[in-house]
Amino acid sequence: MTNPYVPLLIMAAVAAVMAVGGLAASAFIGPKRYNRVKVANYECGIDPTPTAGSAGRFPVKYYLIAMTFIIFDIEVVFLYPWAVAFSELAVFGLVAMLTFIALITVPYVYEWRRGGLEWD
Amino acid sequence: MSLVHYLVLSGIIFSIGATTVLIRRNAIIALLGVELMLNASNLTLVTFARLHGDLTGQVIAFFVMIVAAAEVVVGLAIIVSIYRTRRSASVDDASLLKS
Amino acid sequence: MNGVDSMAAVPWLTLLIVVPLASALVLWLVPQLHRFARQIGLVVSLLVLAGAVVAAVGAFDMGAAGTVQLNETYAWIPQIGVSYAVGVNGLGLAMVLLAVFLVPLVLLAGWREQDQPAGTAAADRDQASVLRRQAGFVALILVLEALMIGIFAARDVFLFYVIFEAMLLPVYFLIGAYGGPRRKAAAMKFLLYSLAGGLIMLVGVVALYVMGPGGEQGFLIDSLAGSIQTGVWGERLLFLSFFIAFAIKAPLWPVHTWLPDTAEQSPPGNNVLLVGVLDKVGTFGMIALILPLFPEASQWAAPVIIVLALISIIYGAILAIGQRDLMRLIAFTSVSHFGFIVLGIFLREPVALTGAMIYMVAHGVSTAALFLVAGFLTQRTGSQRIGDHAGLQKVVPVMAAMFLVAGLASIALPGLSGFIPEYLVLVGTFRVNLVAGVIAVLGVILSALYLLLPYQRIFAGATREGQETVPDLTGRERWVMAPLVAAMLVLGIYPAPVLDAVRPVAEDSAIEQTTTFAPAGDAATEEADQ
Amino acid sequence: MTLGLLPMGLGSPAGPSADFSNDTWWIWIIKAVGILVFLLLSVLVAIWAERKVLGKMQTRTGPSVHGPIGLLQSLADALKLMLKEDFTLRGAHKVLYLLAPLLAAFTAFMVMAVIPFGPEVSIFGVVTPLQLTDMPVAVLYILAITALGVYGIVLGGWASNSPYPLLGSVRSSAQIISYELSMGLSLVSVFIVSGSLSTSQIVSAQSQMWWAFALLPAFLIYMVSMVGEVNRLPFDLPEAEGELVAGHMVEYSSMKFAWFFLAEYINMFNVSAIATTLFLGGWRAPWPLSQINDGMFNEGWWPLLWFVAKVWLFMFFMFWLRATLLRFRYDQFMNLGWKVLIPGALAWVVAVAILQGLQQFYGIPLTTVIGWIAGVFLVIMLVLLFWPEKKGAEEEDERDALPATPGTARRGDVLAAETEFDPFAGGYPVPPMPGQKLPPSPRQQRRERETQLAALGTGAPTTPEPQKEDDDG
Amino acid sequence: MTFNAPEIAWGGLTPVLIIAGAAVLGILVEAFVPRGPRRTVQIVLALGAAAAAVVAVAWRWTEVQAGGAQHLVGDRVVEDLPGLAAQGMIAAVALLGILVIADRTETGEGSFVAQASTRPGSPAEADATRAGLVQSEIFPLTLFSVTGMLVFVQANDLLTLLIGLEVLSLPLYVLAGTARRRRLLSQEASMKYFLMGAFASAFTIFGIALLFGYSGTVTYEGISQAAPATAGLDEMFLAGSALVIIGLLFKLGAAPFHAWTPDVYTGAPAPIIGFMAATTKVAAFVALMRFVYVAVPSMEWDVVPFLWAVATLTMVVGTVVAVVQSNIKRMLAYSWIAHAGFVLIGVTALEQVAIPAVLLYLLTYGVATIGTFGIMTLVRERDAAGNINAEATSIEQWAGLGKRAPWLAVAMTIFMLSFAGIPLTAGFMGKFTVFSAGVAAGHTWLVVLAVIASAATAYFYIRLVVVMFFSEPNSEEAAKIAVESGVSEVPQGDVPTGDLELDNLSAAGSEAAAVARSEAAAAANTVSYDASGPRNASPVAVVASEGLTGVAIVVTAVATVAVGVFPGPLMNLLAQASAFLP
Repeated sequence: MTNPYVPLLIMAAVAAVMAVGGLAASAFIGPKRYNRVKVANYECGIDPTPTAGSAGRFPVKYYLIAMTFIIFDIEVVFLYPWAVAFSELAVFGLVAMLTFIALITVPYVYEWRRGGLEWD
Repeated sequence: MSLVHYLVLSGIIFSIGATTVLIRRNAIIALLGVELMLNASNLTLVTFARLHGDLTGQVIAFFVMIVAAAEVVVGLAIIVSIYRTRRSASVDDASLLKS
Repeated sequence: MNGVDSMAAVPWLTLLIVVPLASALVLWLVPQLHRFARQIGLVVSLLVLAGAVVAAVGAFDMGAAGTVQLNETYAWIPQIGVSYAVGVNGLGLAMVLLAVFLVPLVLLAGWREQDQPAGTAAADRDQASVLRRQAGFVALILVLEALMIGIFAARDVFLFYVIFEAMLLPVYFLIGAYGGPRRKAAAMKFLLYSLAGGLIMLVGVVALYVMGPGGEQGFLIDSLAGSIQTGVWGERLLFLSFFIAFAIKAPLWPVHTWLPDTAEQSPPGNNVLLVGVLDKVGTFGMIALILPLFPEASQWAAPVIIVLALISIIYGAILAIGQRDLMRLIAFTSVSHFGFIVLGIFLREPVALTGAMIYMVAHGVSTAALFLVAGFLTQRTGSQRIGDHAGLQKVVPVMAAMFLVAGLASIALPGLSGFIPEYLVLVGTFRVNLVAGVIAVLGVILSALYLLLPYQRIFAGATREGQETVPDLTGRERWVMAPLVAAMLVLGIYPAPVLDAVRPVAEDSAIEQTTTFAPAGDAATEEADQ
Repeated sequence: MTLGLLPMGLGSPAGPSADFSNDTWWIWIIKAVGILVFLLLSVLVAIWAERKVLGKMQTRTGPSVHGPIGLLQSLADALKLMLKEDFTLRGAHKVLYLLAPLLAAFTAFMVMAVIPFGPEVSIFGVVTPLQLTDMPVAVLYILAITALGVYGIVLGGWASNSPYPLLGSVRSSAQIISYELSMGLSLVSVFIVSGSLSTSQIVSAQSQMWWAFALLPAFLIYMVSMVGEVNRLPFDLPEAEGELVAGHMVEYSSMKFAWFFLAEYINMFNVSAIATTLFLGGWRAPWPLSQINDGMFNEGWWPLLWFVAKVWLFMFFMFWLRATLLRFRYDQFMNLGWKVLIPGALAWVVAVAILQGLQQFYGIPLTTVIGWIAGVFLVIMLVLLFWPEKKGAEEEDERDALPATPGTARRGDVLAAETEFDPFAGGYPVPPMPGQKLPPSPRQQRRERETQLAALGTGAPTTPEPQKEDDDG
Repeated sequence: MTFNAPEIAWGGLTPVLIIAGAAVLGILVEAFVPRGPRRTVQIVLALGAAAAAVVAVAWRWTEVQAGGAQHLVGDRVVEDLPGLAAQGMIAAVALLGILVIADRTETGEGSFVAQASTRPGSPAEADATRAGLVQSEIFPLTLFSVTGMLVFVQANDLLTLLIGLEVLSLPLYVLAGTARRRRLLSQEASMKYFLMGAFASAFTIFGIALLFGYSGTVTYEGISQAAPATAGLDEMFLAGSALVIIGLLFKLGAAPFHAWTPDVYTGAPAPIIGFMAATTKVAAFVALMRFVYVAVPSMEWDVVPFLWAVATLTMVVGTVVAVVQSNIKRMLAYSWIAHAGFVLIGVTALEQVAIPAVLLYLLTYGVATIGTFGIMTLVRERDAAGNINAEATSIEQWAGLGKRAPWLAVAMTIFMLSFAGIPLTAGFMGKFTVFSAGVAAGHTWLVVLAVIASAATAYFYIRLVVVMFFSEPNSEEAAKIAVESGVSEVPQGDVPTGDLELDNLSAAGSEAAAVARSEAAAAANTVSYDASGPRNASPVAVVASEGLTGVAIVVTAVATVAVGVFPGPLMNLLAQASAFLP
């Protein structure tokens, strides 16, 4: 069997050409009429608030989501190989994974109960 | 492309990560440096797993990912809390402990 | 079973150790007893003295003074071969007796010393804290007594080391809590020196453990002697580790510098025990540990040590002459005296060794007397500086007399305690090495200067203004001095008991050397001769 | 039927079942370009179709001017976008600003590479499956690429250095990571029963039974999270027009905007295709058709038709949703993801694993297990039926203990009932919290007074009567 | 490709399971038990688990004595006597540590912040404090950390080592940031600890990767067998071992990987440091020894000189820097570094007798550390208004403690003497045995260096004793400090001061002070001055423990003395633990 990733590379190349080509084409075709207002931030037409430095900040709540996400992402990372090898790992795998899920559930329950999953 | 290349690559990435931790003062960047180091380790592990025809390396890579994730969670929590206090994530700004 | 046997069956040494220790503990734990701390201390120390005398007379076979008697051996930490093994030979007994003899005197001498607290804080100015200070003082002295007995009786190197280190603490607290204005620094200096010495010794102890015979009693001096598995240099290094510790303790030039500073700041009572007894641990250790354990190495090092000892003698004497502080002066005289003792020990000559042993006892008594008198004096005048006193002879004749007697004993006036040991050491020295003998004699001459000059300055001449009303020794103080003077006289006129006790020990040690290491011994002697 | 749940359960983890051994480089290029063309065309059609469908559902025409029944409308839009001025925002992070749309489009294109469009066909004499490639970890690849797509949105919003895009990107990333979890979890049961992560293998595992039926809960969860993943209504918070204008795309124009827009629609196709592959039997013909003529419709080019039809089924479903549902509030949306979908998916995985385990490792037939479960369930229900109801479950929450400071009141706080409503809490006009009563507006008060005056005919104020019916206008 | 489920000897995992189960249970307790009894439940749970773990270890000990060492999970985890000894020590010390952690002292507030998530100085923090919230998560976190340690010492496989390392470290990073007072410092400590820890574990992981690449396996036995077989890749093996060892050395705080130690010791809450310092070291040293003894014995000629260098540097750095510290916590931190150097001597001995020696040293150190930091939680700063603040960490502040709290001072003295290695304390026995192992291995020069260093360490330990017993608190200075702190710092908590142990406030005085405090900080200054007189102007207060810390201090002090005087039974016990299961 040939390496299945080679077609993927070809696909990637084609997709990249497409994506870059589209941008390049529009850059060539499109008009160039510079305007100070045009390149200013859009804030519903009012004068943009001056933003300091590079960019605004992600709110803290976002990090909370990210952290919780990571925990479950890890779970998924382990679940996939196990699911694929479910038959082979047999009872041992099943019990181990149930334990694992239970252990992941504990902090989930904790977070829920303690208001970590309240969004507002 | 021989396996050595992968090792060299991972060595380079590891060094970049380590350098980042050592010279960048922003805690989050430093954390990223650590992540880079971990990823270099993962690359090494997977390469060797391939070399030895032994999945152990890949399994360890899984665990390293877990470790990385756990570290990110804990580290991010710590850094966010300190950031909220000081409005800065710089390691140097947090220097009350310098003697 | 006859009387002696039943007497010997009593664990005398353990009793002597436990009684003061337990009393100290009780005293410390029960605040209600603080009011009677001094009385309790005195009673206990007298009891211990009585016990020691009874043991010495009743249980100790003076005929076999060369052997270790009153033995008690219990397993302590069998895992590393440590046992609680105590027992004394003639020398040990003499030292134990010296210690228990001095403790009641120290307590008595310091009877009023803690009446005025040294602290400045308001909290200290109440009665309870004064009582607490008194109780603390007594308790520490008692603990020290127990440890002194323990260390002179220890037959186990580990036990010896443990007590060696543990002894630092009471002394340290005595200096730190009851000393002069710069007591903290002095205490620290004392502690660091001693600790450094002790830790160097620890290396030796550790090495002994590793290289020794092992077994459940591997740390007994008897098991160790002659069975240390090590090469020539190993033995020499081991020797050094012990010797440095003892030299610091002794104190031998050039590691003596802690003694003057400590003595200057330390309370007189503590000085008595520190210089009179504790420092003898160094020389005692040389005799009891170094000579039997590292015979070859001690021969190897003997020339250097003899030189050091001679330097000590001369250096101590010269510096003593230049001192302005009375306590420092006495401390430096002790450096000189310790030079004699170490000289006697490392000449490896039975007569000199006997002399050194008696010297230890005699010096203990005379220095104790000197420190006590100096303490009485400085307590009255509030100054330790020699120059602050003058012409006190007329004001305090008894004190002057006491000082003179003690001083003369110290500089080995015939008929007083110092003479016989110094004579024996000198005789031994001349037998071995003429040059060394000459230098040592030089030290004797200098000693006359360093004691007579201060006497002259303090007591002779016109009385200094303001010192006309200095009171003479009180009854209590005279009672303190009387036994000391008696002891000095007895040792000077009739030293036979002590001589009998230590001579076998000295001969044993000396014989041991000559028999075991005869060839090397000759070579070393030749070296020393040159 | 129930017993047929696990046809492929046994055996070792399977790799791709499709055979790519005949493929050559030009076949790959043909397939790759084909996928690209298919996607672009589909998007054009989809945009038109969406507008048409929405139009019909809202009883209006939708696009009708360009081309027959307005078919060329999207093409015209696309051309217009291409001809627009392409500018770079001042203050933007140049590289990332440019990279973001590229990334979005690129990742969108890439997903289809491992989707099986059909069985083996002959292309210019080469027998090859209608699938660019497949690998043992194909689904993982899809998830990875999708995850990468988030960067397009996040970076786009961030690099613009502008408030609306930033908010949009934050919301978007929060949303996507929240829904990715339930999506990923819902797939686990598929893998358990298929025994593979390879798409072609998963499709062939569904030859007897579509997982959509056997694993219905997982399918439902996937459907919901799929909509969440692609930021469609009712989950289109990142680009909620009313709030954020267009979210991360606000500061983009011309082709950059087009790529974002395109990526969004392609992603719709992607998730639909994944759903088709994993749950609806992929390219396999639906049941009655699959039986015709010994599976004639499962061979040759026919399956392409079924596949496209199924994908469009999902597309229509999404159009339909858009026409039907309102946008969720942020907290409702997150609650749905975190408190319903994730635990649901998790519980489902556990259930499937246990059932499968019992059946596979202990030989206990599924019917028996389900019978037992039903029995236990029945008993529990009976008990609950006669259980005395508990009076008001007490909520114990960490912040109950915190004394409420005005203006920081939060949902669920009991304080709301007794605190006075402050219309300008925190300096901004705010609506009343649950339990707080809105005081009558000044205008209403005036009107009340006027009516009373009118009713009494005097100027003397008397006890005010509660007014209810006078402001129904 | 078939999968063989590993044999799991569940019995051997009992201690780990107990602690881990209790930790998980603790999380559930957090989630479901109402706030009122929550803290009590957590304390009972944590203490019970630690005690049960001790019992379980004892049971396993007898089992292993009878049945021999065994592999527990495949060959990833081994159960042998050194590992069990370490587990027992960790569990026992953790038990004591939890006692200290649980104690809130009579001020009613522990060393831990009410809500770690609140911003220091924010209204939310004040709210949380006023509401008396308790961050009772510290107990499960502690238990998780203990879980990691228990695994760490039994790890026979680099992967298990890694897992143990992380499980033990991560909770500690968080715990370090939970101090109630000086929160900025605490957070900073937490961040530094985390960054350095993550950095070090990255090294470990890379080392693991290299070792795996070299030997194709990650079990210690496998690595040791592969070592002589594979030629030409020695550099990789060397680098891998070195990196793994570096990661472990970091945990130990051995120089030059010690940079985090002083900061963390200074910033983290005292009970946590006590717990951490005592237990982590046991875990890390045993793991290090197992790695060095079992996995890379063939590298002796490369590893041992490396460890020599580290030990030397560690001793020198620790000692020299500690001498100039005036902050007790920092002093203890550097002194620990020096201790780590001493223990490393035992590790470098590469002899089986070194194992019990190192264990003994670690136990004695750990016990004394718990006690020391237990005492530190009781000696607090006080502002002029009488509010009890953070721990008094400046050495000057401890002046006169011997008079005001003689028992505490005595206990502290015992611990300091034990640290200094004075005979008749446990620390001496530890030093003695470790040095013996060093000499037996022929590293006499290292021992000599260590002895010199420990003479120097004795200096600063004894200095604290001097300060406690022989120094008078400088009243004028103290008053000045009190005034300044009172003016500059608005009292944070509203702690009742009337019930301080050695506080002679009259009832009226305390009332007056309380009233004044509620009115204005400035007014409080004057009133409390008038009421309590100059003696209370001292900036240091000794608060009484709720009992738990007291128990811990008494137990540790008694144990320190008892082991010092009669080390026999303990040494007998540990002497059995003289062989890793290879």
